[in-house]
Amino acid sequence: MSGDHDHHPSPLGPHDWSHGAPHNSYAPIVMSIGIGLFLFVFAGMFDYNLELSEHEYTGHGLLWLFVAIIITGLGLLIWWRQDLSFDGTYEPLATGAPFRNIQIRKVGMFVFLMSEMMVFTSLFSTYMRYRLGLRRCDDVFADGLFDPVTNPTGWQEAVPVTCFEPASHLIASSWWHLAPGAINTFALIISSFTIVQALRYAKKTDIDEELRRKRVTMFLGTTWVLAIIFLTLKMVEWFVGFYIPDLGFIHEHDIKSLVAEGYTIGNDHYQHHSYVDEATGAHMTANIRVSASTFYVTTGTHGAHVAGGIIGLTYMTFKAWRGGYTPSNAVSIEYFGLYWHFVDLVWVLVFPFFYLY
Amino acid sequence: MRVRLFPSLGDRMAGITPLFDNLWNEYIIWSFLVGGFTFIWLYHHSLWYKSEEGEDWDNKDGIEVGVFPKHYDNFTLEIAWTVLPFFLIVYLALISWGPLDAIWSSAEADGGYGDQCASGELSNMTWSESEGRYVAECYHIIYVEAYQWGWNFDCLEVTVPDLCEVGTAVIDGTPAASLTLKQGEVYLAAMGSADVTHAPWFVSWGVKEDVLYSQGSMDLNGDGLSDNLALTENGDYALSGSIGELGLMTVWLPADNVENFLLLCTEYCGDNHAYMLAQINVHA
Amino acid sequence: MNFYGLMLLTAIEVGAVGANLESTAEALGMTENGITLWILTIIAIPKFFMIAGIFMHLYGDPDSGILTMTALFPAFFIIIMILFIGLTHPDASSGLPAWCRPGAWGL
Amino acid sequence: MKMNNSSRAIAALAVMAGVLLLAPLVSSLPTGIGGSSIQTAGCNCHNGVSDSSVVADIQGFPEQYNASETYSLSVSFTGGPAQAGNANLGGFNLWASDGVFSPTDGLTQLWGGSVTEIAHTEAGNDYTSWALDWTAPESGKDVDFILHVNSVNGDGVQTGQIDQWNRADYTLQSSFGVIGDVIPEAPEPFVVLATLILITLALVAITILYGFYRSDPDGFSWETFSPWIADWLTTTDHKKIGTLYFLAGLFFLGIGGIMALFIRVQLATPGNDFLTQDQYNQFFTLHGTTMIFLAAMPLINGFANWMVPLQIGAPDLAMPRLNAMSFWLQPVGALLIFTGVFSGQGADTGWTGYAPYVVDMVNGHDGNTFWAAGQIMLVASSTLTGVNFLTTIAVMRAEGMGWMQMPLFTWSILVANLMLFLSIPAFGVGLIQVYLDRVVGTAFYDVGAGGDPLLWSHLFWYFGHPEVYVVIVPAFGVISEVLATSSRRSIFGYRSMVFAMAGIGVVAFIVYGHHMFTSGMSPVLRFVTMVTTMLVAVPTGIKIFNWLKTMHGGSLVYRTHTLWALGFLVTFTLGGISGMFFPSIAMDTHLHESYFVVAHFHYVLVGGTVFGFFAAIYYWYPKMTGRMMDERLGTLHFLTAFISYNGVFWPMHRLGVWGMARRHHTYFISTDDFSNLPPEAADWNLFISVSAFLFFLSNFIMVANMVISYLRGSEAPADPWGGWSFEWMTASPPPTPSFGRYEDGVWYDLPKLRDANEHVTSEPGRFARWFNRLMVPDDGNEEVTH
Repeated sequence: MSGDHDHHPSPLGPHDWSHGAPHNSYAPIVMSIGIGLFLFVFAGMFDYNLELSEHEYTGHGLLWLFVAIIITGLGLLIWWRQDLSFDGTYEPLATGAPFRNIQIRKVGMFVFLMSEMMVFTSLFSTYMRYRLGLRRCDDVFADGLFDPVTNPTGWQEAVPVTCFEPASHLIASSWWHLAPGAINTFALIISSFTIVQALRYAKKTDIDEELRRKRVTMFLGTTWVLAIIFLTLKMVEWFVGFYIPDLGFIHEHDIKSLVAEGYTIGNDHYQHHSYVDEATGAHMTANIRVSASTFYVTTGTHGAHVAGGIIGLTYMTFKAWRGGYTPSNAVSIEYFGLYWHFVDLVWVLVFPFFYLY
Repeated sequence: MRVRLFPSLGDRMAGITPLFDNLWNEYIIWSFLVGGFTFIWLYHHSLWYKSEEGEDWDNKDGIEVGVFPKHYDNFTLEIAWTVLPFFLIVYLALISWGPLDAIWSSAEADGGYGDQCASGELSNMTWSESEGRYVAECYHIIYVEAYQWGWNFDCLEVTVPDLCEVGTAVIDGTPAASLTLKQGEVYLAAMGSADVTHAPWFVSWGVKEDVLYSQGSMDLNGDGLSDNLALTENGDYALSGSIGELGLMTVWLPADNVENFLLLCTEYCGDNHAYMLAQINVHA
Repeated sequence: MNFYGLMLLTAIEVGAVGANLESTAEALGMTENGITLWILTIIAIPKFFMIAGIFMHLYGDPDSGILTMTALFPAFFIIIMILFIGLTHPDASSGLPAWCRPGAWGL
Repeated sequence: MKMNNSSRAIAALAVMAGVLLLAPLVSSLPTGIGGSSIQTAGCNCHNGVSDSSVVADIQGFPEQYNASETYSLSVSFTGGPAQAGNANLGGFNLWASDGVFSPTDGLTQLWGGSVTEIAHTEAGNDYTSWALDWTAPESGKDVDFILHVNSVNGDGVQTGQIDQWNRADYTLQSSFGVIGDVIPEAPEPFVVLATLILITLALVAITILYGFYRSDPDGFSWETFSPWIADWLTTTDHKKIGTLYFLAGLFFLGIGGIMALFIRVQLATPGNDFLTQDQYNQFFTLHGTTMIFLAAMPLINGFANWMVPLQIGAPDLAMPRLNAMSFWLQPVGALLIFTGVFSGQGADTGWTGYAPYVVDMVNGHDGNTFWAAGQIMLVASSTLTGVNFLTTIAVMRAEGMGWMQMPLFTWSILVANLMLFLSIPAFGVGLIQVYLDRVVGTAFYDVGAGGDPLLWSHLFWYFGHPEVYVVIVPAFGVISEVLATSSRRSIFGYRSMVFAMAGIGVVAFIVYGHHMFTSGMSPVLRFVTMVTTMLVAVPTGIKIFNWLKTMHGGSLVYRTHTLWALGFLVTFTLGGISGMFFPSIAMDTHLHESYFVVAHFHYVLVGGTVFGFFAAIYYWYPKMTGRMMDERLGTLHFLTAFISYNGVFWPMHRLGVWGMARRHHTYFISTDDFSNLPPEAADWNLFISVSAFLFFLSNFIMVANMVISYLRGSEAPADPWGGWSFEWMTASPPPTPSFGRYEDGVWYDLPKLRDANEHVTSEPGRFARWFNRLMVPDDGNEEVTH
């Protein structure tokens, strides 16, 4: 910006870190506008059909959605461009007790994680309330087929029951259904490991710069790839499904996605393959909209955190590739790592309670 | 006995049901005492210790920029105004706790109103001085359903028209439901909602309770009625299950005075919220 | 080391769900679902500590102590939320236990 | 280089203008945002495009309609594939902007749950003309009609000559004079509101321009203006962001006040129809949301941004760029919240947004979606603010300033942010659930699918109750500073003040259930929250008594901020006492959702928070601008505002006990047929409305005072009032950075706090030794290899 101020680098360009805290930046205002526009346009992309009581995707304003994403992305680019020149010069330490001598940004990251804990606690509370408050579909099915005399509380063909149907009933029903989730668990753990390795190499002072650059880039890149694998498998599990041909030692499997199995937020007559009365062949149908909503939104929020991590990793890999990480600013990787481990930690809870139990 | 501390105010405060009159009076007394104490102190100090800008003043606590001033405290005093209000709070909590049994008694647990009345039986509600509340031999169950934007009543098994009658009234130029009850009887209103959350406010009895839209309030079996109700053999309606099973909200209605008041909705429920009215009549 | 431990524990988790525990459950007088839940919960705890302690450096560094305290700070609020929101059953009108009825204390 | 600056500024303004332009765009649909699909896309079930061969017609319209008169209309069409012998012939949909349709036979039916939309029934499918009645509205507005007809081939599938549809629009004017009087066109409240907002914005813009002009009268040109405005848009300086927050907060305080005035005009007399119910519902919703989230919170953040770094002797906040981010999320979020209003489809749920009404797609307004979306952005903003302030206060205190030497305002901001930060995720998650329920159709609050409306109440109040303490606790901090400084003493019982504040902060999370005593919540929880709510009175009482004792033996100087602090003590004590009535469940069943509640929370939120911040404005204005405020105008402001304020809210207590319900479009005075409110209630309501106008106007004295003092106030010294904390050490206004110099990675000349107390050094106790071991030792700076 104006050259008459030494300490006044451009609000768009790289920062002059040797002069203390960040200076002006266009990133906040641009990103805010982008996010607001996104929420606005996204809400308009669905119509509520009064007759069917259903939400329909209309695609109105898809162009504007891209505009919103681009504006947000521009804001991020400005932010990154200002950060790219960060070489560890301005890394203040805390002064007061109890955090004395700890880097300020590290404390900030832990404080942020406190808020994240509350986010996931809220989601888990929602899940617990519904899971414990509604009857399990299993139990309803166990009541048996309705009969006005012998079994007046039973279920009836073609009358959907409102009950809680955990996704795990479908997912944990076979190894193949569970496979994407299980692989994802390993992918996340491995990625936690690789980010630790990236930090280790970035901190090493006894290796030459080129080697450090390569190693850090490699490990950050691996983490990025694993995160992408995570989201891809999630899409496969939710929407796509997969097919295993007959390989001799493995039999043919056509694994349908959750959506194809009917496990959707709009399904009020869901039918699990086991809900068939053996004697009469009658099917029990269930309204699983609440169950599916809790499942998709909780695991989806976790997925959104992974996606956020991918965005961060993209930039960090780029910075590492440019040789931006040195032992003096390797702590940046550590702070991102904290977030990334936290996402892993949440998965440690989400996986057993949403996928397995 | 309804004791009113401030008769001129009290007659207007018809809203507080007699069960809670004493509570209200007690709170008013303590409010005056605490408020008076605080305000006398406040006015005394703010006038007594007044000084003018520029006047000389005694820097008792060593106030100086960049220096944390001397502590000004007195442990005994601070403990005193922690503990004394605490005792007052404990006392107020205890007296507020008492009447809870009268609100929370449900049909399943005896709450001083006996059991459900047999057909035609009377409650014979009386004021119990020792318990500080109304007691009765039995109670009647009636059904209240809220919808956007109005009320439906049903007398259920209370078939004697003298005890409970449902009709219509014209309020402010618009027709609305009316419910006629008998003085000296206790009613348990089982309440459901047909759409969103509503809350009937029985102003003269000082009670309100949210009614939640629930599975039972829907018409899943397709008989044109909310599933809370079922048709009995003699053509009347009855609850299709126990109140607890149906997840209905309940509220006690001790009809103590002959009066005629409006039933308002007090949980915001949409466009016509303010005009969601019904009329409650209590006859002798 | 930590890493291999985590992999192993996850493998056990997946195995526990797939395995047929009907007979074990019967022997212990529990349902199969219940026993699975117990196994999953018990395994989740060491996994949690391994990630938080070792990957997130909440164990062994000079700043580990105070940062662990920071991370544990919301514990109270989490417990409140789980108790008040997650575990209160919505059906309400008749669920008051005897001990908090004034009548139980002569009031 | 200069050209660059201006182009950037233009680009930034253009983007903002673009976003602003989007808002009216959505209102061009007849039913507002989204609308029903038939209104926007025509009969989408039949064909994508309309066809001119179908001609729609309505017979029976008068030249001009008479108010409340019923007209028989006949809708018909000609052309298209409809011809005798088809199984079906066609259908229609008629929408009117006002009035009431009623079907006359089995061939037509009301449509979409609305009396302003009518369509054919299944039986009506076999006709090409239909008869129906339309009753004109009472007002004199023009009524728009939109008619869609379709002509079908009757085979149910699109073979042969495909189904066709068309649309016709009509506008019907009202006739005046027929019913006796000439009724002028009723003022459209939204237009009035929009006008007022635009005028306010214009005034703000003029003030900004004038401020810029005053800063350098000679250099007034675009070349100097564009970097100046760009600097404000991109700043990360805590003082500038504080000023931005502050201006935004005052702006929305005014907007919220205007909406309150609309409400009061409506309630001035019983049975008033100044606002329709629909408008009334939107106004009280927006009033609550605006005041809490867009006025109180930014004002708090404004002072926190300004004062916290100054008070703890830090050069800036810990993360300045995040700080800018949390500011800019707010105006954009505000824009989203207000988006619905001008299309007539603003949020209408109350600020609590109770489920399941908030996800009601039929009766609830489309604006509810944007209300949730805007709030999500505010949640994000608050989270970032929380991270920033908690970190800053924990790690950047000046040397010598332990936790127990922090100024009380900083303590209050710490406690408030901690509460906000830990509770707002629950609200955020609830809002995301509502947003998704409304947009993509998840079923969190769909009772039909097993959703639980109480879940929202829980998530909302888990946040909502700490939130109301969040807005009051900073006012506690301000009053502590102001009273101590004005009495020229240190605050009485500093330590118990801190513990009381922290106690309030922790208990806030347990008491939230008292908002749901009558909501069918678990009785155990009701009992627990009843007892804990009563306990809140203890720490609050400690604070009040400590403030009173602070004056003891001091030499109290009456300045404007002292007056406001004393006024705060009066109103807050009254509000606190009336608050004691609610935890008593037996009384709460009557008082809940009545005007007694309205009176109570306005006593604590206006009499507490707003008065506290008025005190703060008079107290810190000299520090922020370098100019003294006018004391005479200040005293006048206090007297007028304090009296009219009590005139507004004191009578509401009694109205509530009488039985006047909150959030009601009107109220009912007893008649011979029924009893409700006594006749005096109408007089009191009129009195309240008049007082409300006086209260609103009296605050302009302060605005005028601020502007006048900024222009011609006398120069302020560094420490005009005689306070002790660090903010009085720097110049007025403070330089940038506020303290110290940064050179080669090190800060120099940061302030150090001395302590007038003699500290008795004693062996640390067991707990202190344990805690000290947790901390990083001074020589442990070297990172251990991992």
